[in-house]
Amino acid sequence: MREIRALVLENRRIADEIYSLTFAADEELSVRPGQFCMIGVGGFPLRRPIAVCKAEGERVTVCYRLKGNGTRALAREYKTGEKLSVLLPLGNGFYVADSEKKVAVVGGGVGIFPLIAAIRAYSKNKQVYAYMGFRNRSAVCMEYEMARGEKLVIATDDGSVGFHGTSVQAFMQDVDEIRPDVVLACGPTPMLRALKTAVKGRDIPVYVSLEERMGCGIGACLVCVCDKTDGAHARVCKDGPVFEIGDVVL
Amino acid sequence: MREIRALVLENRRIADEIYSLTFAADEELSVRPGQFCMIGVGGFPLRRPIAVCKAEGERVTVCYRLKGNGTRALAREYKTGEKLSVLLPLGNGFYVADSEKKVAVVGGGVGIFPLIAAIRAYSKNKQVYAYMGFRNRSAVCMEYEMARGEKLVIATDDGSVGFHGTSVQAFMQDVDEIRPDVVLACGPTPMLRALKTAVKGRDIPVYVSLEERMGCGIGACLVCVCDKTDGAHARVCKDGPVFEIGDVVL
Amino acid sequence: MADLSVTLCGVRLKNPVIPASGTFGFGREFDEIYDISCLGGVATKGIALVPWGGNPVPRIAESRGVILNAVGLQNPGVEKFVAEDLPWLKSKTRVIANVVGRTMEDYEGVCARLNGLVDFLELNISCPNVRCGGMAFGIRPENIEEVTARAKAKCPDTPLIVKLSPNVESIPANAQAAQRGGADALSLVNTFTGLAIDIERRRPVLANNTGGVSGAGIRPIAVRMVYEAAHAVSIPVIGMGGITCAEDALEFIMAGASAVQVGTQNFTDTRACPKIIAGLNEWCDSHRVARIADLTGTLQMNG
Amino acid sequence: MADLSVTLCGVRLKNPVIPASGTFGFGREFDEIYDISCLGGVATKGIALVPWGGNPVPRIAESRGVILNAVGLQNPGVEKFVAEDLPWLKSKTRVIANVVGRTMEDYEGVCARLNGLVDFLELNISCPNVRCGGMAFGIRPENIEEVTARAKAKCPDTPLIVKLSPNVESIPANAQAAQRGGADALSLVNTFTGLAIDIERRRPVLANNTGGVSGAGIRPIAVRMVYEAAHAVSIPVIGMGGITCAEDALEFIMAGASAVQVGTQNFTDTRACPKIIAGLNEWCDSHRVARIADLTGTLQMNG
Ligand SMILES: Cc1cc2nc3c(=O)[nH]c(=O)nc-3n(C[C@H](O)[C@H](O)[C@H](O)COP(=O)(O)OP(=O)(O)OC[C@H]3O[C@@H](n4cnc5c(N)ncnc54)[C@H](O)[C@@H]3O)c2cc1C
Ligand SMILES: Cc1cc2nc3c(=O)[nH]c(=O)nc-3n(C[C@H](O)[C@H](O)[C@H](O)COP(=O)(O)OP(=O)(O)OC[C@H]3O[C@@H](n4cnc5c(N)ncnc54)[C@H](O)[C@@H]3O)c2cc1C
Ligand SMILES: Cc1cc2nc3c(=O)[nH]c(=O)nc-3n(C[C@H](O)[C@H](O)[C@H](O)COP(=O)(O)O)c2cc1C
Ligand SMILES: Cc1cc2nc3c(=O)[nH]c(=O)nc-3n(C[C@H](O)[C@H](O)[C@H](O)COP(=O)(O)O)c2cc1C
Ligand code: FES
Ligand code: FES
Repeated sequence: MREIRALVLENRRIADEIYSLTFAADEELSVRPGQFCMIGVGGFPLRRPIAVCKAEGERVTVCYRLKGNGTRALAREYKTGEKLSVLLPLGNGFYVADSEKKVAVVGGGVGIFPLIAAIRAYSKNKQVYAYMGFRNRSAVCMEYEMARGEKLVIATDDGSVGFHGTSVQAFMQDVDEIRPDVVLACGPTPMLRALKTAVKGRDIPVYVSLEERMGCGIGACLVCVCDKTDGAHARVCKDGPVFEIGDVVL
Repeated sequence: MREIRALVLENRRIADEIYSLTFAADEELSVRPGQFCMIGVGGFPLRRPIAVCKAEGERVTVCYRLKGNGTRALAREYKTGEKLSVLLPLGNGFYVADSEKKVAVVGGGVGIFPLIAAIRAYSKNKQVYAYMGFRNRSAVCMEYEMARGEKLVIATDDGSVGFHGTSVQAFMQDVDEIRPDVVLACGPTPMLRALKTAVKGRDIPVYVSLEERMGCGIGACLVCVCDKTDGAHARVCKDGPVFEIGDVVL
Repeated sequence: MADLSVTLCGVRLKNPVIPASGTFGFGREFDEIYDISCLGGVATKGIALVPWGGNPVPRIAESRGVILNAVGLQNPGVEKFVAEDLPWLKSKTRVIANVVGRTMEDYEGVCARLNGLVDFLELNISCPNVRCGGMAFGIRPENIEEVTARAKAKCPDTPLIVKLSPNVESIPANAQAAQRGGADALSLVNTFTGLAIDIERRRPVLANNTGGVSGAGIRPIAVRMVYEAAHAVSIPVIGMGGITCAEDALEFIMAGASAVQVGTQNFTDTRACPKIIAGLNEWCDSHRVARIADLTGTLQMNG
Repeated sequence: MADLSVTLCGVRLKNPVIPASGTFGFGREFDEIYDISCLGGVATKGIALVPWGGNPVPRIAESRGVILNAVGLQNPGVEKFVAEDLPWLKSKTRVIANVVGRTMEDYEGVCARLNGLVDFLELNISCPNVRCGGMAFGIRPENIEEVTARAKAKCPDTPLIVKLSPNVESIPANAQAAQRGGADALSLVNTFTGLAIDIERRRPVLANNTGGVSGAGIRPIAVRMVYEAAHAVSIPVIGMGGITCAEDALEFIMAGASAVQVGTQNFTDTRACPKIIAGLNEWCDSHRVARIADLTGTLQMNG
């Protein structure tokens, strides 16, 4: 967990409203899949939490969708050569045991980006099955990265490419065939809820990465809490963002 | 008086803490010497008033000293190719009658910049004598522009170049010899006061350009007033910035 | 093209966007930049019974996201306004005459003089810059009720807007006091009292020491106050405080404002008001809102 | 190297910079970023007698130059603090334990439990987020005096700081009430109550509807209030509200603060506090100020 002044190497549009930003830290970083960073955008009091997509040596790539003023300013004002204040690596990241060999990843919306880090990491010595949902054809990006595993199914809400439906639906069509040892998921809460319902009764560990508005990003301010099923609160930024699906109230 | 989105053509350091900024309007502008503009700096609620140094066709040059956060941001963030919101031309500008053939200009600090516009304009068909004061050698700039007239005396507080003393002192050494028809002056208030005292009793019209903090820059908000000797208030942005030295309380 | 018109106290404005008092003079200078007849109305610089000189300079300071001003209600007096500015301004748009005073009689005098001549009177009982008058009337409910009642008695033919100060304990109590006093509408917020220090000189930046804080940084506080006022009274409310764009204006409208005023942003962007009007029109069109008046008070609180 | 140390109520801090309550937890997480023993002290997250759950999410929103929060005083309760956090935090720096409560008895209980164990107690009677306790005590002078007196009776061995709300009519009156009640020091400002609206959903952004406004945009208002408080009482004052850099901190110090707290800026820049400490040192050196304590209250008003 460090605060760095990173150098922007590239910050470019890769799909409809989606940008890919690569920056260099001053030294090599060790980032686990599912961890995120908090990016400072000049003039905005709050940093923006963004998942790490790729981390190699001192280079880090994140992908972000233009949502409000902060991400728009990030796309507009941080060109190659600019400096960026980044806090990273944050959060726990995904957990996959050595014994778990078949990993299914199920993503939707901006939730696909932390999963790309997981695909990169686990496809080295495990079988990774990826189910990735997009609104439509023009939102699809990073197929090359997503296709590193055993299988990639792209799902679109309008059927304009790949499976016509959600990534959860696509995954549930395959689940009995692939029999994954573990499922990693990230996406909008309704998607995660649908997944929870869909896998109920099956004995597969499912880890979900949550999103919540953040203040500090490091666990100090209690802004980003989620409810745990045992009644306690957990901090998404520090205790998460990854939780066992049964442990949190979605 | 228009609000334009100007294109930055050049914005570079020309002396110690002094920058020269040239921008292009979307059409030809007609600016009188002594008029100024209000430059919007992104993220700052108030525009910065800066005198026009040079206006040719649709090109305008201003020079500014780094003072606080606004001028610093202007120097840092507005490189060639950036867009700039500018309100101009503002204020009354200098007034020199056709019959007035000998013009003395006396400037100090950032007050030299509006006088450069005057030198440019009046040296075409009048004799211009320029007395320009600087802190020291490293602050001196734009000599080429200032030397267009009959005479240029550069004065420095530390004598590191030219006359050792103030521009008012330099001017007063020459005044009886050149016998100017009119004096145009701009600089810090103590300098203008010294000038007022120095020329007292002589029958030379003296016009001074004043500085005051501004809100609107166009005469609407009454933020920028100065006291007139008749007891009334005048707006520096609209009724000025140029006043007959006897009309205002310095 | 959505219908942007709003009707306040029976007076129709072509749109809900009004430059705020003190930032727009009497409109002449801005009219050199754009035709001000596009505006819903103009809130004039504060007008007193007799000319006032105002405070010494510097009268303005800047801080992050906000400015401070201490103009101190310099103004040419009501007679000059009636003679020189009113006819022209009336020919352009709706006139909201902002009224300032040091005593009850000052307020009464200006209201009596302008009764029937302007579209609205706006009682500035909240300006923090004048030591005697301004501050005192706008803080306590009992004073607000009294000054409102006495002013209203002098302007039976013109709707009276009471402009509330944010430097108070309870906006709802003050809003209700104004309504009880006979106000036809409310406007808020006026500026917050602030202090900016020049640390090199170890002195306040403003010659007046303190000044009124306005601009984007105060917006969430102002929106909360407008919500509270609108839910405490049955008369219309005009919202302001840090509006920079159409989206900001919509926050105030949804919180309960029937119209909005734009102050500081006129300095940041001389064309702020026409841009906000255009933005409101676009937003309504893209959100299929036929009449902007239908948006007032549509905020739903979370359960 | 200037002498940055300050002494408050007889307790020496190595410098006047303290992260503000609620933005810094109990210091452990920030200590992973930098060694927090460089700080003058740490104001802890608000501590209650028993654990509290806080408000639903979202708990934070952003606006121009300010943020809004409605964390709602989630905390682990005083016993857990004493057992798990206090020993570690004490080993690092001065501990200012921020105390929250819903009733008089809550405040008394926490003060009694922490008496003698911490360097300061800071009574948060001003947090606008908790419907019952918080708001009520911090607004009216009579309530402030009572809660202060009752709390002070329980913590005779530990200096008691009363933290004032800015959502009030008169800071001087409230500051004096706290002093009469026996406060050993004051801190201000807590957050302003604000409302941010998501115009697409026509709902407040925060689940709690309103939230506390903090950050750079409120600074000039906060500086004014600190000036007023410091000139109304004879006890030391800790200033805060929108401090982002050493120069901002110096405004508060010159206005009368003996120390400062830094809140929101910890989010914007995780290393804000050490940078401010370094900046104060540089400023003092370049301005030949030997002891920062000499700068407190050095503001000269304009004539
Ligand atoms: C752990 C984590 C990882 C994330 N990874 C990615 C990613 O890889 N790519 C991506 O495009 N987005 C990601 N997001 C969502 C991203 O943080 C928001 O889209 C972004 O903050 C929006 O900022 P804005 O200024 O554009 O929007 P605005 O709505 O203007 O933001 C206002 C405030 O709300 C916060 N906010 C708004 N939406 C969200 C949200 N969904 N989650 C958290 N905070 C929000 C902002 O951070 C800011 O503080 C992630 C969120 C979290 C919590
Ligand atoms: C008519 C006129 C013409 C000017 N021409 C020039 C010029 O050609 N070159 C040049 O370098 N400077 C000129 N100035 C001064 C220039 O406006 C200030 O130096 C500049 O505004 C400082 O901004 P800042 O953000 O760096 O300083 P800050 O101190 O951070 O500014 C804070 C606020 O105070 C205002 N302010 C501070 N100093 C002055 C000042 N001396 N005059 C007016 N407002 C001030 C700023 O505009 C801003 O609103 C002129 C001023 C006026 C009124
Ligand atoms: C320079 C200036 C002068 C002002 N003069 C007046 C005034 O004469 N009467 C008045 O009622 N309000 C006055 N105000 C307050 C504004 O009308 C408005 O209430 C306040 O600025 C908040 O809106 P804003 O944040 O959009 O600026 C003045 C504000 C500024 C900035
Ligand atoms: C997320 C957050 C949580 C806060 N929690 C507390 C708290 O528990 N107790 C308290 O007294 N103040 C709390 N505050 C208020 C701060 O301590 C401080 O008074 C305020 O934020 C103003 O300072 P700033 O502008 O530097 O942030 C909180 C502020 C924020 C932003
Ligand atoms: S964002 Fe501060 S605790 Fe998670
Ligand atoms: S700056 Fe507004 S009148 Fe001059």
